[in-house]
Amino acid sequence: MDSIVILFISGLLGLFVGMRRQPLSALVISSLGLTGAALAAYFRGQYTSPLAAYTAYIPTQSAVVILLCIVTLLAIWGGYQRYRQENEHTGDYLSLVLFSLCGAIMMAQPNDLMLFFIGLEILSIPIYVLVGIEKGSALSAEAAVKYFFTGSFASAILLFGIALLYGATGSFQLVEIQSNLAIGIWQSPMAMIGSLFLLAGFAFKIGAVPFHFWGPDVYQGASNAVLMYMSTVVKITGIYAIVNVFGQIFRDSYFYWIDLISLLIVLSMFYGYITAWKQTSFKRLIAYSSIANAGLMLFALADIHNSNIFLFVAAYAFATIPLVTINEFADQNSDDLSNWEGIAWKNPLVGAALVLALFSLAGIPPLAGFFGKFSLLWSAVPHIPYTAVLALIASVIGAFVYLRLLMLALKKPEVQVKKALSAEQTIVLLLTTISSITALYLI
Amino acid sequence: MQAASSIGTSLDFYLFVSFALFTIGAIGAMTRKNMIVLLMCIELMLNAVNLMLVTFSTYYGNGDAQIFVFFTMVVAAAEATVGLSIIIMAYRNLKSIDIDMYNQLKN
Amino acid sequence: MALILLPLIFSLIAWWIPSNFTRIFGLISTISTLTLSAVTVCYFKSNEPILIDLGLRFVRFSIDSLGFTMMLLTNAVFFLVFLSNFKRELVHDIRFTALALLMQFGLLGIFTTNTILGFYLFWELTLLPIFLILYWFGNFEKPRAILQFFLYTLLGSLAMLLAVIGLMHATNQQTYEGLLSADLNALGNTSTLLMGGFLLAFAVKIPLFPFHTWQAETYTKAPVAGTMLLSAIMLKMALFGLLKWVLPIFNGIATDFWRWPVIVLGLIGIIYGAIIAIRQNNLKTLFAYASLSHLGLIAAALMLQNGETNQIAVVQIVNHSIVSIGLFLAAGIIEHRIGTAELTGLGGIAKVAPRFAFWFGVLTFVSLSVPFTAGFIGEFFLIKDLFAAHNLTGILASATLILGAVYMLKAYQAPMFGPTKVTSFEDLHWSEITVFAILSIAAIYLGLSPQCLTDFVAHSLSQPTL
Amino acid sequence: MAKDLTLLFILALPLIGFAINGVFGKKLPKAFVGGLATGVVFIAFLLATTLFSGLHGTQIVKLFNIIDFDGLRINASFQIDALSIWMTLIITGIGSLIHLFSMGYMSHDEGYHKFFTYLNLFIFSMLILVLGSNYFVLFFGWEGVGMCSYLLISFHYNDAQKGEANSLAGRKAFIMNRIGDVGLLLALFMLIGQFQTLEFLRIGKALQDNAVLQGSALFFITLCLFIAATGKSAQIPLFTWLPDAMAGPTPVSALIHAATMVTAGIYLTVRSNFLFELAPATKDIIMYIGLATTLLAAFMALRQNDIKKVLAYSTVSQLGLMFVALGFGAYSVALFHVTTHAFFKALLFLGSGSVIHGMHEEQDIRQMGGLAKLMPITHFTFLIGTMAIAGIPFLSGFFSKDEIMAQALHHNPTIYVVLVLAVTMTAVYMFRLYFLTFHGTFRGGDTLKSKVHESGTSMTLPLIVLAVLSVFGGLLNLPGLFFKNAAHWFDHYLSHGTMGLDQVHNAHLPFTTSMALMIFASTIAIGAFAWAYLTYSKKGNIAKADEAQNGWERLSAQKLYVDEIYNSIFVKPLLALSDFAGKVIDIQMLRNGVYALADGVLNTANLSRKWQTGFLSNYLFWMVFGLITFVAYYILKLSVWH
Repeated sequence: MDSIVILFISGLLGLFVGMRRQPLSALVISSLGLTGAALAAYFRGQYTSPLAAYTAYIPTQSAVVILLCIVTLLAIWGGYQRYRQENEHTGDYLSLVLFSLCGAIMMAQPNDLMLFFIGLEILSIPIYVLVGIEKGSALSAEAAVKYFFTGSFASAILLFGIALLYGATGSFQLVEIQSNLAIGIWQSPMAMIGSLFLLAGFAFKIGAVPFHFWGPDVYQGASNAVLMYMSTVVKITGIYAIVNVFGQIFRDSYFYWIDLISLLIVLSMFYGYITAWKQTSFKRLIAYSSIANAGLMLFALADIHNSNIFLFVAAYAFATIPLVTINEFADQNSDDLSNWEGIAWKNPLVGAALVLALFSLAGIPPLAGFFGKFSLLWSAVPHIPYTAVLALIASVIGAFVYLRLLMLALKKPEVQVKKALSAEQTIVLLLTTISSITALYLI
Repeated sequence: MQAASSIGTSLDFYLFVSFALFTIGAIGAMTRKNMIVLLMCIELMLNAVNLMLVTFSTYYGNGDAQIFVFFTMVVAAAEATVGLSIIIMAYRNLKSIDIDMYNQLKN
Repeated sequence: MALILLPLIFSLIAWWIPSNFTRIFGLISTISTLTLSAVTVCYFKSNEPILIDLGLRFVRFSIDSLGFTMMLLTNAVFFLVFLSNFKRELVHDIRFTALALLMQFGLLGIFTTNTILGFYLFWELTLLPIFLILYWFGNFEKPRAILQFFLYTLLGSLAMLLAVIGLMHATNQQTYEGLLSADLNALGNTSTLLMGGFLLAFAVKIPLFPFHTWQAETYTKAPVAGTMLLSAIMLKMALFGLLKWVLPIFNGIATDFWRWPVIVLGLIGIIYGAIIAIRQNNLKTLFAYASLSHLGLIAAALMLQNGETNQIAVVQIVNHSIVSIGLFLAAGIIEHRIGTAELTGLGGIAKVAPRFAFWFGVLTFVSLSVPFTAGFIGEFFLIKDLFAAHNLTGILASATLILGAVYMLKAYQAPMFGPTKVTSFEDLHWSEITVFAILSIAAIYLGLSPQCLTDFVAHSLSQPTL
Repeated sequence: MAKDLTLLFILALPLIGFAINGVFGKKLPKAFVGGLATGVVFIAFLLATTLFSGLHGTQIVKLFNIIDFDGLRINASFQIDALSIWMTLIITGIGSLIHLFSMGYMSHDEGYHKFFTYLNLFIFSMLILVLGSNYFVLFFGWEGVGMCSYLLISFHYNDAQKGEANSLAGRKAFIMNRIGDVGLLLALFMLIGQFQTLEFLRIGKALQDNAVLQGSALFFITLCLFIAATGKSAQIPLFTWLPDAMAGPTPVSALIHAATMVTAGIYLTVRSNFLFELAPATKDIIMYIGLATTLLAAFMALRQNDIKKVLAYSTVSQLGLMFVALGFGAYSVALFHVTTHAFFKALLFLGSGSVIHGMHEEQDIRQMGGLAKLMPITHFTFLIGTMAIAGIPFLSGFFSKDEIMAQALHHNPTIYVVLVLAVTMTAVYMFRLYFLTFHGTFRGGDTLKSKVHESGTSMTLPLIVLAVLSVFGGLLNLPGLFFKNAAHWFDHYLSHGTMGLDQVHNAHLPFTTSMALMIFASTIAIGAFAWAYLTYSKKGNIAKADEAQNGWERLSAQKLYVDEIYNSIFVKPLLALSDFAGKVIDIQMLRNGVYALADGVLNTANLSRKWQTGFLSNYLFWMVFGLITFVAYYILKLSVWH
């Protein structure tokens, strides 16, 4: 709760400072806000908070909050360069991010569907705006339109599911719903169909096939900064929410929906990776890779009683952010893959970060990505082994995609032109690189 | 769950109406090209949900759902504002509100 | 512990070494690793493995005599690779040095780790550097060829990952001893499937017959050093895994199920590789198929799960490392000095480079497994045991002797003797001569008294015979 | 000196020579190199004689342990008995002579030290072969001599015009030998399977205590052993390498391809007599193969015009003769012929070497003639050798060959008849060779004639020694009809000191028969002599040019086209198969198959991207579609499970 408040306040401050056209100070403020939120989450319960009473309503784990804050911080810094130059919307941008982060924290691990829905909207609505934040560009506008309509459509569906659940159980409290369902009502079609509507809504949020269509278009239309934020925070929140809701409410009807999950997994991974192969736009490539990774994340539902998704999402975020940052570094205004040719040679740090990030996404040990994948499969294999087999085959294709990008980036150019990273980018790359290595301590 | 109160038997009727509304909204959203109409369709869907929530709340006789309805309305309003502004911005760029004009982003 | 971590440390240091000291650094670091392990082996008692616990959850190390052998082999191979490339551009490149050392670390990890997950981790860890080495220093005109190598390996190792997870779930064990004690026959067909997962990974690496198509192309296009590393030590990972992990652990239903399929594939590989090698025009391709043939023999023999066969198999593994280093070095020298390894463009080198002719000849005979060389002992006993298993297998396997003579003599005579096409050829550099000499001495020593090695590894190979 | 130490010295000396010459040879003066190489072999010979004199029974010298498994233990151990020592004497004795000869012959060769290094290495491996006390050590030597023979045949690999041919000949020899080796290998495996040991004595012991053998094991073992023998001893079907092996320097042909290595097959058979005795079927096979070989080879020799080729085929033929004897189980007889053959064939080869040396590398006898006056010593010794091999009475060849004929007659008269034919041909082509070379007029042109000279002492001395041996070699094993007490000395010597040979006893013919045989044989020989003298010396007609040959002559000159047949049956198909496997199966089917698979998977991307149309309404539609699918699935599942 404290975290949310801190974020909200710093968001407001950022807004005002932004009006004063002081991008740097806006950055500082929001960074401070994020850090403060993270710290508040870290020290939760070790100090007497004035809001302690309300904390019960938003029981999001500290770890998740911290993860979200750090990821957002990295995303902001990684994409900050452009906003520093033409400081039109810096303040708006930053504060919108912070606001939607509040929503993310609210919805990540809900215990009440009402708060969850509100959190969801608080998360989404700012992003609709963020996507369309480039006034001049038609692509940005189109992306915003598409995202807005699909998004609100999805939230309507989700809402309908909530309503049906309420109809079946007469409560929004996850605990009560679970207990009510547990006493046998869960076989009532209404509850089940409600759960399916929820599933559809979640699938949209994390962008699993066939609810993924908004992904590539919106990612391409959005700026690198927003892309970073969307592709990480939204997914993380979405997967956490689905794990919580399904883990709490529908654990008894596991048998009915697990096959659907497997279907989503297989579809998403194969479709995502295969389609990524032919992309010429980096952002679309990242979008498809994120679709495939959404499929992987869904493995967390295979073993709902102890699903450990944290490692994977962290690894995924820490691998995606540097890539997008490097895309920003390559060329701010275009996302054509041709910019990536031989980019590793422009700057050693970029090279290192790139290699590690891509191998981490491909899931090669000893990088973080592998351990994430391993922890997921570890709990999944006993429950849905054949899905796991298919998933691994798909991830071979995925490795192809990433290696293609890697080979493109490592291609030695005739003339080596050095190019300096901006300070924030350097920090981001360093942090992500280190973190993707230090996953070793998990061995 | 306590027993059904006043509207007990006609519960199904309300449900049917709201479901119908929802379906109409969904189909409209899928078929219509005008963005304003699209927005309206989505509003319709949300309101269908509202109706259902209210129905259930009366059925169970507890007020949670009705509170939820208010929230939903607020959310819907917010969405409408954001949506409209987005539409306007889009219109500035493409001089059209026909949704099919907006397909430069594709593979 | 330093035994294992030393290469990693070096590979990290390497990035900060100025480029004109690079090759010295590579040499020094490999030498020091080698000497360290050589010194330790003196204090090593083969019946009490060295235990190393870094307090990690999934990875623990336990160096038994087999592991120690492979470790020495690895260090020696890397030392020789660096020494033999001392005159090349390659070792001036910091990236190669660092990656190679990283790879060395991975290999040492594989050979010494005590947990199945650790085995997988290091297995994959070696993949990263070799991929970069191949990509940066190889001359693959199409990325497809190198991706093919990667596809194969990755497919295999992911199958292994599943098998590892399944194994750990099924047995609730992760250490070698634990898995040995676990009774997998209780799992029935599941154990067969799990073993299949491992075998797929190994079959790609060894490589066995239908999974070998990456080999020839990769060997031909890779830089010589990369090819040496691949064939001399990386392919041994699979044999080692077969020998140390899979066969003892799955002993029972699973091995009974897989034995003959693998043996048959191995035999096909032996004959198929040899026959193809006869007509290859590129020296490196020829040697690639030759090693397909040689390794098929070892793999087939391992499946017999006979303690003594395994001891000899170790001898043959070492021998194959010696041979492949030597031959690929020779091929590389030719390629490097003349610019082509195509036999049609070569001939009469022996006139202009007598020293090279001599040493290449020695290595050729070593690979022909003439008496007084390790290969003689190795092939003799491996084929003997295959023959004992089934006459036909023995007879087919012994075809490798004849066909081997055919293609090896061709590979030696065509460039060395034959019509004079090469008029100027810079004779061997001292570093290269040293390498050749070391190899030959090692081969001959092993050929005269293999007992020292077989006794050394015997303890860790005391597995249930059939 | 203790026996085992002596033995070790015998083995070590050639190795030392090999090491020193191999390492420092290039620096050292030629005289020293040659002297050292010759010296070590000669000392080895002297040591061998001491062993020979002090020989009683069988003694095993264990050097060290090669491999030690509880199933099987193999030692590097050596065996001193009549057979091995006898072979040692031949190898070192003839070997030292030929070393001596080479010092002169190779004097102008730049690879002088290399040559002697290889020769010593060969002597070493050959000694290992004959002295080994088990089949494994024997196999060591077996492969070793193969390697050396390869090295020495292709010794002149960088000769201007013949270089490639030389190296190819070496390759052919090595591969053919390898085929034989595989036979030996399999035999060893089967022996291990049967006896769990490879020691000659143990196996022989086990057989004497009539150990039970499974089924036809013995037949297959002996058969494989014989296959090995055919490889080394150039019998049908593996004989084609020996004539090509003449590409090597002549001393090599004398040492390896006449005196020692090619007799390894006979040694192997004699050594394993206890096995062969129990496998009559194999013995028959041996006998018939030997017969065919001796006949065909003799026929091929009739019209060869290369002086060394004639000798090569005669070697093959003589070896065939020995195998016939082995087929009859007359081991000592075969070995006796090995001995005498070693004498006179070495003599002949060295003589031809001297001729070639004098003729400046000219080998075609059509270019020779009338050399008798130009190189008298060579001529004289060569004549003796020819007479010996042709079976002129009371020379060594006469006795040894006669023994074999006697065995043949005793066992199977028809075989005897065929042998007579072969022997006649032998006499004919040998005398043809002799007269064409040394008599008549010189046909090489005057320029060459002026340069022809007799060879130096280092070359003539061995000739003389060998000539003496060829004359008196027969005394070793006189037939029973002369001095009774000295008769069959060799049989007794061998049979008393060698495992298993004391079991077998050669048939002895009654006095009259053997007398008749000898007379008949000598008449054949002398007849052939006379005929050849008339045809080639008196009428002075010479060998025709290749074109002029009529049917059978061409057939003989072209070696019955065996090489061509082998080429089309084995070599070409193998190469074709290799091409097919390499290009079609491996690349087109497997590799491109993998590529096709990968591309196929990845190209579905072209399909899957079409799904992303860019139209919002489609997106919404697919979302609803997914939702409906969910519901439909749920209903389905519900209806299935309830």
